[in-house]
Amino acid sequence: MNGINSGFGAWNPLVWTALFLGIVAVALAIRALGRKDYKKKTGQTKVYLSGNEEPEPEDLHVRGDALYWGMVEALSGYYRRARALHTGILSDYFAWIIVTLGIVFVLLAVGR
Amino acid sequence: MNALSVHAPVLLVATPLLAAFVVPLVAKLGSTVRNAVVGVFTLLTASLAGLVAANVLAGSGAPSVYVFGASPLNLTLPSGMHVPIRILFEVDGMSAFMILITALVAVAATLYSFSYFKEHSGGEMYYPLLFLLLAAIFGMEETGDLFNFFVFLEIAGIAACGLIGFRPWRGRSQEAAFKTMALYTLSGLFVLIALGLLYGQHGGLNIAYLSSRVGAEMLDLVALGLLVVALGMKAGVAPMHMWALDAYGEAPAPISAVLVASSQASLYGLFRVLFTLFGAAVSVAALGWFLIALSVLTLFVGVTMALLQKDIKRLIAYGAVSQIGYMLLGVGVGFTTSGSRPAYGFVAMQGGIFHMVNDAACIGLLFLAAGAVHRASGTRDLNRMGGLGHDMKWTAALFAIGALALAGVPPFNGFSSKLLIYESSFAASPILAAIAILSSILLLAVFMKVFQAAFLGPRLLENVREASRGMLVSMLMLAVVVVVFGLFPGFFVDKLVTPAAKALWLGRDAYVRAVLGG
Amino acid sequence: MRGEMSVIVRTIARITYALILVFGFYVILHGHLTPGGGFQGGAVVASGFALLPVAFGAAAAKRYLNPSLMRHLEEVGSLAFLALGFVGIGISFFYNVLANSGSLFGAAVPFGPNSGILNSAGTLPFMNWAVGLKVMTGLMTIVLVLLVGAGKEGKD
Amino acid sequence: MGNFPFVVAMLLVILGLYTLLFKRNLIKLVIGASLIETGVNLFLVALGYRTAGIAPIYTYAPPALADRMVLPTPQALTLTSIVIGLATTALLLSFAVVIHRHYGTLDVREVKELKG
Repeated sequence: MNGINSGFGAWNPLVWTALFLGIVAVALAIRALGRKDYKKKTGQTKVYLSGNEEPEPEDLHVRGDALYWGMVEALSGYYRRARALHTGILSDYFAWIIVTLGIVFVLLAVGR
Repeated sequence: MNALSVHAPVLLVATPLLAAFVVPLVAKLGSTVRNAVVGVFTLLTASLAGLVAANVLAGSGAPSVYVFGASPLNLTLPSGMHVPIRILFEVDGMSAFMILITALVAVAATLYSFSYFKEHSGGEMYYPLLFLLLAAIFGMEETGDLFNFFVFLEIAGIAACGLIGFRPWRGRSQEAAFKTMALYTLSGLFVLIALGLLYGQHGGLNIAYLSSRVGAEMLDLVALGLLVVALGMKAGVAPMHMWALDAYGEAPAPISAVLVASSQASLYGLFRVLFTLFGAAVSVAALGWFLIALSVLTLFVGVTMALLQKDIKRLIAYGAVSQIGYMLLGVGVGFTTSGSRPAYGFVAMQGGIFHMVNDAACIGLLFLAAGAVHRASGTRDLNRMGGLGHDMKWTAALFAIGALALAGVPPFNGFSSKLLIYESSFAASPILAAIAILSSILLLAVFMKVFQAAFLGPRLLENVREASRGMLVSMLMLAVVVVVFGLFPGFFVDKLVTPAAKALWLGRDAYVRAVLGG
Repeated sequence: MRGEMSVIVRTIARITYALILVFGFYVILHGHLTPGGGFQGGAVVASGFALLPVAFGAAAAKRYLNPSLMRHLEEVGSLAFLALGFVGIGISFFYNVLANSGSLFGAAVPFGPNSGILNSAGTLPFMNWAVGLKVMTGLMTIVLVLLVGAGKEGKD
Repeated sequence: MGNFPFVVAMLLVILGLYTLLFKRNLIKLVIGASLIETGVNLFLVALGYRTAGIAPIYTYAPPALADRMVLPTPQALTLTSIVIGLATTALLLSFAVVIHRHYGTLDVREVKELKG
């Protein structure tokens, strides 16, 4: 009894891990079939950018903010509002609690 | 049973309390002695926690009672009384489960603190506050008396805020501590009003006694509403989650991990109120669906806002808030269906409860790793980090384990509990499962960002050193829990989670009988 | 704030100081018989201590009331309270082993209204003393710490 | 008259909530929290009160009135709550002092470095 059964499906991590390792082994085997005759640190592995100079690696690092820039931009409407709600003002924190309390009271009164 | 295991429930609270008072006295003898004493007391507390849990789980989670000052110690109703008048501890499967979580986090956090606070003074007040916090959390999880619960809740709040604001030279930590303390005070007073209402109605504050008396009268429902909101706030449920971000983000790293356990203890209190205290009296589907709505909101707000953060600890804090959503979703589905009791309701409970331990281990691991990163790089700003993986290989690997587990990537532990939540919430409503899965995917994206920005890429920071051995060992401890719980979920669900879920889902009558007899 | 106050205040403080302390200790000692107890009596004693920095200035008060000694006495008070809880562990935590035992504070009390028997209530009077010690020293520590803050603000 | 203490307690709680929501000075927020606490304490004490009752202490209690004692439990609860309130108020005020040193202000709208 290693896995768990949710009544809808079963999950056995050991089987999954064995399968995963098997697939990794297959992938490594396929990789081993590839060419080995290229030489590292020679012109064969040099980055070629259409003849342009290769930038320094320090300039190429994708910083934290940049990674999901597109996604944040696409959802900018939501994010603008969500940020506006996180004001950091203590009075607003209190207000949220009172509002939630009010909703709970209404629900309990209606649901009774 | 020998004397030690008979008295283990009370010793579990008394030992950290004793440590909190002894440590300042021995701190005069130098930091080595102090650390040795702290270590001994932590191990003692953890083994007592193990003993309590083993005793309860050996009885498959049936509640056991410890009455203070009574002779014999399980005498709940002295001659002729109908109301239990003494303060008592009542430990059942759910309490035992929570105790184990707290003990796990406590050991990791203390071990980590030894290296984390090496160059700072003030340890003679840090460890007492930490022990006070632990004693209060254990007390909340064990007590069978509502007023006692309130007292422990307040002690936990005061100790936690003392620790959040422990570094007064950081202005932001003071801001976080003030906000947190103000909100804790308000929620504590809500709990107190609810206690007053219940006492005025029924003339007792024992949970089991009240559970046999409460009905659906207006004042009882007002008390229920106050308790739900107050405890939900202390657990960090949206839209009352803002304090959690400030507190987790600004507290010292090991304290953030313990604060997660403290929030979970509040969540435990919420479950206790919903299932045990009001389990028979209230079957308000509207409240259940409201809790599910709150949990989905918590999930969604947590993960989406995490994507924006620049500060690594605040980002993880948002992640921690979103995990509270998963637990509440699982248990909320269970609560909503507790009238009809379909099979998937119990699975949802199992998922939500199993996720508590997984969350404590993953989030704890991430906070500790973030603390190590902060220590090594001198900054918490993700935009200024990069390439830390070159010098901090172990930290990077451990962080990756925590992040993948939190995002629910198999075969780590987060996947097992989330699978139970997905499938059972799908049975309740497919939309819930869709949102839960979407949030998991977003969470993976969030931690991809952290990992890429902090650990990958070329070296951007000079003089970065690997975290010290003590920090690594404590992180490794949590990582081992993450992996083992991930690889053998069936064993832990059987032995730990099912008794806990049964204690909530079906155990109300047993809980009441243990005190009132009959 | 830093200096001492007028001779009237100092004289009155000298007279009332002893009275406040005696009253505080009375409240602690009779905690199991009359309203009050360790916390209330300790707070009264601490307010007596707090009279010193007000009347004679912070520096004089600190010579008389050593902050680190206060802090350690507070620890001792808490440890004593916890130890009293452990005394009953043979039966159950906080079990009152001394009550009705005939020893010190062990006199049996008749049920109903009585004229107060000081030598009763078992471990409770000891607990009152432990709590009283903790509260009087703890509150005084707070006052002394706040005095440090006040001094700094004044120099700015 | 019987409900008068409860009305006063409710008023105090509402006044305190008003202070928490609409006052801007951090010290005033602490006062608001204390107001709520006072209201709750009054509520608890009023719960245990009975008309023309005496203190629940047997020492020198008039025997004729011994069955008219007020409930002691709410008083014990109130006492505990007062002690806890003392601790929280002291902690909040000391944080406010340090916040003033760092931020130079006590305006709740300006103490918001932690946002977003």
